[in-house]
Amino acid sequence: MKVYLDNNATTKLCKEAFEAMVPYLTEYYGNSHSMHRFGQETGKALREARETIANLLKIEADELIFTASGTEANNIGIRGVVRAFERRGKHIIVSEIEHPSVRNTAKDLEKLGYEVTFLKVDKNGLVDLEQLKKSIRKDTVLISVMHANNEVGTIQPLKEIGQIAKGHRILFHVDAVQTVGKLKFSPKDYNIDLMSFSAHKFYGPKGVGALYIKKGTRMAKFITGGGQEKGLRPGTSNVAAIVGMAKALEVAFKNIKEEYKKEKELRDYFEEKIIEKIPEIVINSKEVDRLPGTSSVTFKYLEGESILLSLDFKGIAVSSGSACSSEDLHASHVLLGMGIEEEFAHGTIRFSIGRYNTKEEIDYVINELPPIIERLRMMSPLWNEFKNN
Amino acid sequence: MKVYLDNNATTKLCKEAFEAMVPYLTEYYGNSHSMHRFGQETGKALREARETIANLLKIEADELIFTASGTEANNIGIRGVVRAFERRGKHIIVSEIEHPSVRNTAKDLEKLGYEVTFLKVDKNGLVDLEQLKKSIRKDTVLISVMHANNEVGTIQPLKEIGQIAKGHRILFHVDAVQTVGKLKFSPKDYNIDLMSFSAHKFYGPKGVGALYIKKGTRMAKFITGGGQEKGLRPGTSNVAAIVGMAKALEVAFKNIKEEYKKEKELRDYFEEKIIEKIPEIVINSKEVDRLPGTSSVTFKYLEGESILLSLDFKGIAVSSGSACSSEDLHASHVLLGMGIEEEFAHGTIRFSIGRYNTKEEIDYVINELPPIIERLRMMSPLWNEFKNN
Amino acid sequence: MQYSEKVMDHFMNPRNVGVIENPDGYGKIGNASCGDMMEIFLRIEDDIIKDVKFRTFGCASAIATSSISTEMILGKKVSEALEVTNKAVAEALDGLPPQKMHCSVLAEDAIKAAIEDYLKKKNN
Ligand SMILES: Cc1ncc(COP(=O)(O)O)c(C=O)c1O
Ligand SMILES: Cc1ncc(COP(=O)(O)O)c(C=O)c1O
Ligand code: FES
Ligand code: FES
Repeated sequence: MKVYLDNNATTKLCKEAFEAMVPYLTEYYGNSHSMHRFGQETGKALREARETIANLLKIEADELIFTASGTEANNIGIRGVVRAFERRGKHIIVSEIEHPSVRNTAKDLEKLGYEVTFLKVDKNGLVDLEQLKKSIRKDTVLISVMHANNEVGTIQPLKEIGQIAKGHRILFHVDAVQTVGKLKFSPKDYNIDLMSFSAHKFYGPKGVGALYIKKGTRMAKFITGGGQEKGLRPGTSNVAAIVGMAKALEVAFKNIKEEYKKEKELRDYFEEKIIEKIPEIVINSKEVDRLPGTSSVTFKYLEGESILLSLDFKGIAVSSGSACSSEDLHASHVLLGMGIEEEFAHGTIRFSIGRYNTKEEIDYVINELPPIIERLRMMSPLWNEFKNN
Repeated sequence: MKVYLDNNATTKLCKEAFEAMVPYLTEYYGNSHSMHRFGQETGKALREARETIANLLKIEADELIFTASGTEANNIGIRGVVRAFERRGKHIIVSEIEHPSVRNTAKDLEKLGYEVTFLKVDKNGLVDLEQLKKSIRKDTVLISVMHANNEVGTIQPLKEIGQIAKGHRILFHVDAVQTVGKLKFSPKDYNIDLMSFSAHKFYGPKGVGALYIKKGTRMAKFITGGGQEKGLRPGTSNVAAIVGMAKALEVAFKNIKEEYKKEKELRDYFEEKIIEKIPEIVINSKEVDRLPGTSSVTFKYLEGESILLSLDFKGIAVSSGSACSSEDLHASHVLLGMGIEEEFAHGTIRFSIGRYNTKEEIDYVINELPPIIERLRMMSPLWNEFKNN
Repeated sequence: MQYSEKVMDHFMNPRNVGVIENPDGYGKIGNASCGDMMEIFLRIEDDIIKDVKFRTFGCASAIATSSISTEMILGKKVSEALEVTNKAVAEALDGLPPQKMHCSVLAEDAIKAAIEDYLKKKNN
């Protein structure tokens, strides 16, 4: 059996989106900014896709620019406003557990002469609103906090953060890559000025994302070129992918509540069973509002890569917070930021359930997982030390 | 009849590339950087695509990073090196007729404290090598000159420029968006350090480009995030598009010489005929080495948008150098840079022939064009003034 | 990143996992917070390694290098075992991904530590 439980990394393109894309990969290929009919055909598709997404998110079409990814949306959004607001101040606030596309952008801004406050999170990954308030300075121009964390699923109190930002007339950027298409909300609900999202997280194509920019927000250009996307994201428009994104979001919104419920039930069932069957594990962020399909499990005294590969051998795809499976050999900054000891961060596995997972698949994982953990623990000197004490 | 003569703007995705992409839009969707099998399937495809392109361009796979567009490749390349070499100097040289993705990047660098020399071109759009040599300073770190111009097709003397750059130990960036897949060459032929290209110009998909970075070239990060593409172009890899790009380039190289010959014959035939049939026109850059399918024609005493739309009415798609059909209402800086008077720049139309055009289509255009020009000129006070003198 | 078949084999079916009661040589190397730790148990007669067992906490590469290195020293003289390098271990596995080479040092160091322990005991 093949069981894909890495839906927070990327999802399978849904059939509806694929079918919507095909005409723009075959028949209609004109540059959507050209005046001729070939361009008008794709120009119309581009306009309609923008309107579809805007309607679903209850924003105006004019407030949306398409990008090539969530990463690019984060870069354009954050770098665009800090440069535009340079004269007002050079201090920004970001949470400690942001995705690398925000975190490394903030770190790069430090090198470029900006000051960054990294907001601490508690053991469930929630930012501390009191620390946020205390961190605000006269020269603070931007607060950037992700909606839901990709590793543990923790959902941040955006409403409260948005109110704080608004009260201080500070811009508020949200990396909503993990929530758009999974939770039903509008950036208008939370006083968000800029919001990034990415199609491949909600069964749309890879290579396309978007940035919501609240009307009237001053932006400097980050990437420069022609006039596409208000000059903020130049380059020939990738109409096929944009059409696919709009269709995928439409499909996601159609059953958004049922889907939420289904994923949560599967996830809760999974957690209940493995807690029953496997000793010495911790479910991270279990006490707080989380993404419905995300389960971050720490298997104490084990290293994640070995769990990941053993599961893969059984056809089960997951991801790990271990340093050993990361490119830079550092343990996940998210888990460490939540105060999880390094030793345990290594043994943390993310199971992320998505639309196409079934109860049968989850049962399969529930059966395969315990012997894998047992086998690896038998080999682990740490486990044996623990057992002997 | 529908005749697409806007192949320099974008091309139709070839069937081979589309078919190569489909499995990665349906069956194989794992994140190519994940360790599990779903990721290994796409990881392998990514590796193979990189190798295919590297082989065709006679470079190493390791010297290629994938981007989302030619625009992005230009930004990452130029901004990456100028930042990395900031300490050595802050002067760069770019030609006067670059694509906006290079030109506006250079202009933005001026705002950021760099100095830019814009190299003049002659009436055929060729850069002046003597001026280039004179422009070089102790603190010059980069020369950026496009391979072929998108509006008029002029091919620059890259060999000579590359030698000059090398002689002064200055980095050499080339925007080869209009030539990769059309001309057979390797960046190694011209001492190029950085070279940008884009799949949708050679019958590959939109939304994917690449940057060649010669081994050992120091680069700063422009866009920040995860570790993909050596950390220089982070974001979940768009494997389907990358696979399509590789296939498209493979197909393009298969018949590259025949294709060149065919396009050139059609283009020369077209020009011969319209010169015969239409008075007071100028074929731009006719005297120099040009892209085989590009024909830039100035119809004196006319405005381009009206020609473009009249042609479109007959199903013929072209583009115009007129201010009236540009977003910023400026006439083409390329044509102006070549010394073409503003009045005539307005009346300039680009016909760009591509792989799928036939002689029959060209004959159709040759027939439809003269009455259109005549009709519009009848209406033009400039034309009537000219006639009466 | 991809492992060779041999790495996967030694990872999925590691040889000589376990403990030896009252070993003649015992070594423990590594640090849990770095994500790797290995312990190795030796039974030695007449300077020949008669039995070897290990336990490892770490990635697939750490476990596979532990496994194969125990095979490589079993039946060898102590002096020969000391000559097993991490490079030889990696080669025996048909190579390791570059970022995983460091894991192979773990096995080499653990063997050295166990043999040192043995030599110390012997000399006392
Ligand atoms: C010479 C040149 N450079 C760069 C680009 C930008 O390429 P892309 O549309 O892929 O960003 C184009 C085409 O639009 C071009 O013709
Ligand atoms: C929270 C979050 N932000 C940003 C990204 C980056 O998105 P993309 O891969 O589209 O660049 C991801 C996913 O990788 C994510 O989970
Ligand atoms: S034990 Fe961490 S990388 Fe091998
Ligand atoms: S005449 Fe209307 S825009 Fe130029």
